[in-house]
Amino acid sequence: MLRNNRVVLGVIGADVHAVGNKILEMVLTEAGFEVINLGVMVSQEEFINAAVESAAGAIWVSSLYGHGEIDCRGLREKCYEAGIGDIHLYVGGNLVVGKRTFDEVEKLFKEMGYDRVYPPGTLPEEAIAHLKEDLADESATD
Amino acid sequence: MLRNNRVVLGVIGADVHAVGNKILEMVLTEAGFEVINLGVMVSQEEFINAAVESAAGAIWVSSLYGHGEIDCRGLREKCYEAGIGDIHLYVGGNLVVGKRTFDEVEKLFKEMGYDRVYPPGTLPEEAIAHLKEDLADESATD
Amino acid sequence: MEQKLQNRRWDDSLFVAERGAVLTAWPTGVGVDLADAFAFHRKIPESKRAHGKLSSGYEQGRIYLQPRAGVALLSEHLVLLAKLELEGLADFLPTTIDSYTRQNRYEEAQKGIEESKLAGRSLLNGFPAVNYGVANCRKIVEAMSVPVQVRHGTPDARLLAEITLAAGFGDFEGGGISYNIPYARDIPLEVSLNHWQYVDRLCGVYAENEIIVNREMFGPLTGTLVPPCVSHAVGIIEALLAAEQGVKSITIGYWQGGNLIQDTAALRTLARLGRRYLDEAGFADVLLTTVFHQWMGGFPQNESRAMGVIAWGAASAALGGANKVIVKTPHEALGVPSAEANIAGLLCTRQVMSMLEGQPLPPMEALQEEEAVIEREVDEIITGVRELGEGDLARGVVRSFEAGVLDIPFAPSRWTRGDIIPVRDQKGAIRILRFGGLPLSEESRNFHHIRIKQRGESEKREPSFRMVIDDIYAIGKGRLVGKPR
Amino acid sequence: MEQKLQNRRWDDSLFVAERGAVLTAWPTGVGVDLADAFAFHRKIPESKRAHGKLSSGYEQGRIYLQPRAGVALLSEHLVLLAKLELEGLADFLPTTIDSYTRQNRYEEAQKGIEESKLAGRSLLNGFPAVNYGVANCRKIVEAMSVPVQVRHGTPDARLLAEITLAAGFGDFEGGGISYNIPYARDIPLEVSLNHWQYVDRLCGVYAENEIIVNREMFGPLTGTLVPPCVSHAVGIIEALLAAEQGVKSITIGYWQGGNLIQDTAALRTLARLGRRYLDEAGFADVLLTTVFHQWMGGFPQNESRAMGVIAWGAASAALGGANKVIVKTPHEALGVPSAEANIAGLLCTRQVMSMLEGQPLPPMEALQEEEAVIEREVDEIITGVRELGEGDLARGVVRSFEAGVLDIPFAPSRWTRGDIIPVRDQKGAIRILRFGGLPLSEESRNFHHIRIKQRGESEKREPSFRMVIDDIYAIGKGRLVGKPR
Ligand code: B12
Ligand code: B12
Repeated sequence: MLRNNRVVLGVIGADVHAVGNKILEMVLTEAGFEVINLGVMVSQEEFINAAVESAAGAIWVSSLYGHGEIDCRGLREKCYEAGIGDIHLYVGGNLVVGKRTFDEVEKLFKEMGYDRVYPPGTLPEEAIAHLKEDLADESATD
Repeated sequence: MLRNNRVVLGVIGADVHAVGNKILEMVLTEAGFEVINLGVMVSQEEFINAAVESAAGAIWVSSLYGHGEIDCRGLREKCYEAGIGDIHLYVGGNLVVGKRTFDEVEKLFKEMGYDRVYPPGTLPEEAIAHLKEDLADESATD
Repeated sequence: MEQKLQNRRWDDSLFVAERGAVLTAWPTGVGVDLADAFAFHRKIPESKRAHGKLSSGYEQGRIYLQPRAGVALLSEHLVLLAKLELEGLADFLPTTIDSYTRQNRYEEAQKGIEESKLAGRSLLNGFPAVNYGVANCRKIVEAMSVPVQVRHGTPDARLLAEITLAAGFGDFEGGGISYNIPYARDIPLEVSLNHWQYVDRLCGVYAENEIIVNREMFGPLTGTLVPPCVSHAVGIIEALLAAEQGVKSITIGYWQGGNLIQDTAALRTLARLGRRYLDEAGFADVLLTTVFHQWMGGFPQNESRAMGVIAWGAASAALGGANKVIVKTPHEALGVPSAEANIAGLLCTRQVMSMLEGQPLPPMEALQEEEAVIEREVDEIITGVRELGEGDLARGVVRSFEAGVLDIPFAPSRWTRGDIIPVRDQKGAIRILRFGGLPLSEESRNFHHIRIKQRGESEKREPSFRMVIDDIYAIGKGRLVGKPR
Repeated sequence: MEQKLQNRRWDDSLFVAERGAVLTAWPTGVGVDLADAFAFHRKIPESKRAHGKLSSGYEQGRIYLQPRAGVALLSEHLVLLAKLELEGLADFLPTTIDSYTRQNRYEEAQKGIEESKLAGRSLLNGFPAVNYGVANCRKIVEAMSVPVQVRHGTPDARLLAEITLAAGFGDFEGGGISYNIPYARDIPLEVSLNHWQYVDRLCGVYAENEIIVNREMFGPLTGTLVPPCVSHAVGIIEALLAAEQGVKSITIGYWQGGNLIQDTAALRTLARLGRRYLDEAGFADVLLTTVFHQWMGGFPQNESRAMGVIAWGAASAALGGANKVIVKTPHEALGVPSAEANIAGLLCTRQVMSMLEGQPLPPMEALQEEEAVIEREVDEIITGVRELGEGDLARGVVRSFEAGVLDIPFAPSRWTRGDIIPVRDQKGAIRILRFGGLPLSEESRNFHHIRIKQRGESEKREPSFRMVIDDIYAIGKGRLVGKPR
């Protein structure tokens, strides 16, 4: 059993890639999560507010259009400020501009405070398995 | 004016690639050379005999199929033995097995005693210009 | 505040009044001077003018190739475009604009420029033309020897158009529908249509000064299973709206769906229908050309597979016929392509296109049927829009999106209902499973129904949203039609 | 010495007598033991048997992919094939034999192995199977999980067949015409036909022991502007000769000419005609499949362009229909491909083929016409061969090549007249400019004449050998039809 099955979902920044977002919502819902889908062009503040309001267990940030490196910076800090510093932060999509090795990208986003970072074309199922683990772990240590 | 306009032409070894050979014969002939075309599957001995017999100014060796590195070795030595040590030896085609840098290949064949070495896809016109130069030089130093 | 939306050529007074606000939205706006712009354009040699090149290509039956490309720093952008021209043999060059500029977030774009300078690589996904201003942008036009087009995705592109046109660009992509619904979330159509009337009117002003700027509509929309009748209707409506404002050269587009017969039928009907609608509306003097986009959906990650998708797009364009092709790259699934990846896409496309020169798909029944279907559907949709507009096409568009008479699947915008559900049939043609409010006749609906049913039967499953998702993933997984898992 | 050539199944006594000499031509020959070979074959799982896989693919309408590959050293060959299977997803694997072995120069092949060991890279253009012998070759068959075929170009492949078949290979390429005329200079057809009767008889013996070895004919011949009627006639004749010796599974081939309609027509008529001729000759029990070779002529050097050629070959195969495709690589113009280049070709092909699954070219007039032309021509040629043979097909072949009734352009062999001159028409279809001794009717000739004339007029030049040379260079320069310089 999961302690918390609420996930805030959205595409950050000025990014309008909507297809993956719609699919993520569907697949997360099918997997038993309650999804608060903010859609596209979501600001960091909107993510934080939604997560606080819903007391969500995780935030799933998508960034497809390349500006992820700029848009995603500082979200973890904002989580701390809002008192949800330990929320699970996942990020995925085409996170940086151009083709770069994923190791490099993963390092960059982990340093920004994201717990899990996914390369382009990740199938949702993979991350959902991690989410179940992460949220289950939590209940175990409670 | 060229002192010698006779060229011995052939595809060396067990190589049967005939198309380029037919075209080279045609283009050399059109450019005013007398072509002794030995066709495909030509042995080193056949090249030497034809060159001696016709007192040719140059031998054009083709190798397309990859065994050039084995087949072409020793031809210059045989030229010396036959008393035509200073004949112009050109070689072209797909000279080695696989894709290797042309610099490497050129060095290899120059060391074998070939005066001019051509990469895959060389258009005949380019080598004909060199041949005219080489055979003209000769008359100048005569 | 906003002037009431109508499909009528803007009064000069209105245009001039609005211009003031547009040009002061960001400091570089003051660099725009129309008289100077016209003078600059007049000195541009014919070979670099989009309209002229399109029109001669149109007559000779040539198919031009164009990549997408743009980076944050001008110096790098110049190097990039020069490579695409010289090594990639591009016939038209792009200047793709970054996403902050597209949302008029010039401050963030500025930050992107600064950070890119520091990082030594582009942190923006395009070239922030507004921030660079007229003089800098002119360097692009001057440095290249083929026409350069502005490609973006900007609901409010008034300032971008002012600056780039003044900088000598002669080709500008976008439209009030196609650069809103797929590219924005909250912007009402009244607003974007109005802003694009401004852009079109600006081009009209250029045209009245003998400078013909080509306007290209963004055919692919969301790039995700959009049925041809929908994108055709949108493109044709945008063309009519642009012509009304005095635009004299228009390109409408379509993207590779993947089924050869449907794609060929779509390309041929797009040209034919577009011409017919323009002529009927009294715009026989407008040059209408078509552009074909290679596969716009999710690409396979593997570069060799991506090259296969690209080449099949090239073949479809050659067999179907178009005036220009927008070329993808083997990096598509991964990130903004390097120059090398872009060149790879261009040369692969070039090779296939020239091998297929003179080999248009010959007449056949299957093609005739598909063409007739698309033509009927487009007519039905545009009739529906006109009815709702009660005599005004622009108003019709707004009301149609409200009613679902126009509707674009998978869009981020809340101004489209998103009620249509498209899905592929067994041969991979894009059909419609749920019609939402689309005003299609019984006959038209039946056609889709039958085709989708065939697939359902052959896959032994009820056509559903699951099937649609399988189709969305399909090309990435190496197929056109999504397999049941 | 040579037994008088006749198209009649060999007597056992003759076969046994000749076998002795064959197996002692090189030391490894003694390793061949038929009883042991049959036992080994019987243990091979169904999924690794070429005949079984071809026949189930045939029924399901699948198109298989197969690369070419072979290197001098066994250990490297195993690694190479494993990569092509696992990363390239090849359905059939090859073992391409080196050129010394093809000319029975086993000593030179041995030297090649030694030098390759020293150099640490392959100095041979293929795998010298004879030198390795039965036990080593079995390692290849054992290590892979898909069928492995022997691909070569050997006029006298008797020992190669004995060794590789005994090693468990179940698929063997070649024929007395297609592995002589394009692959040798001096070997008379009587000799090569006789040697290939031996190979076919050997397969017959296997078949009589319930081991069905597939025999594939080499359709592309010289890979240079060969008109479909010529290669079809050759392939069908080779199939008939093989069936006579007891072969039960035959693949005949055709290579991409580049014009979609001609290629589709050629693929469809190849299957139809081949079946008809086999049935009429009483071989209804022989499985007949077709193989399509991607572009076999000179390739462009640029790898992205090469990928375009490859993808267009893939599309043509899918639109036309075939049972197997032989895949080229982006290294084609440069040298024997690396594993990576081969994988690139395979994945690109795979992507296009599966995108086009279920999209065969629909019926149309242009296709019907082209099919009718090819069918008539092939019938005319085979009738001519039969007439010259006075009741014996093998004899007919020999006399036909003497008379030019069969003739292959651009071949190295002096046993073909080389009087045919092929050239492309305006749409890129391969037509015949000079017919030499080809027994084509007035009607057939006229068709070629008209098509070539159209091209001459449009290019404003007399069709000539210059035009042919332009066509030979064309693909390398990025076109299908050679432009006047
Ligand atoms: C379709 C598409 C579009 C459509 C989008 C329509 C729409 N509104 O949705 C249009 C044409 C409008 C478009 C526009 C643009 N696009 Co775009 N687009 C694509 C494309 C081809 C497919 C995206 C898609 O729908 N894929 C299918 C879905 C199902 O997959 P997905 O989006 O990847 O999402 C899945 C996974 O990534 C994962 N996932 C995503 N987020 C997360 C988060 C978490 C936590 C997890 C676990 C998983 C996860 O799960 C999702 C579901 O399976 C991609 C390239 C590609 N992938 O092939 C480019 C691409 C994303 N676009 C790109 C760009 C740059 C743009 C533009 C800026 C234009 C330009 N310069 O070319 C604009 C951006 C506009 C804007 N402001 O955002 C770039 C981004 C480059 C980079 N990162 O370096 C890409 C990669 C193309 C490229 N190589 O240049 N685009
Ligand atoms: C057609 C072809 C065949 C046909 C040949 C028919 C025939 N009998 O002529 C067939 C199918 C029979 C064939 C067989 C084989 N081929 Co082959 N073939 C080709 C192909 C596709 C085109 C060759 C051609 O005709 N080109 C057109 C002519 C006009 O160009 P050209 O031959 O290059 O010649 C021009 C220039 O090179 C230059 N030139 C040539 N010689 C010289 C010499 C001088 C002095 C100068 C100045 C210029 C010059 O001028 C010529 C005229 O423009 C090439 C790959 C390619 N190029 O795309 C492979 C290729 C040559 N073949 C190759 C191989 C390996 C073989 C085989 C061993 C089979 C195999 N393992 O795949 C057999 C060899 C049989 C044998 N014993 O020789 C390899 C060679 C590999 C290497 N060097 O690393 C190649 C490169 C393909 C590859 N990448 O694997 N082949």
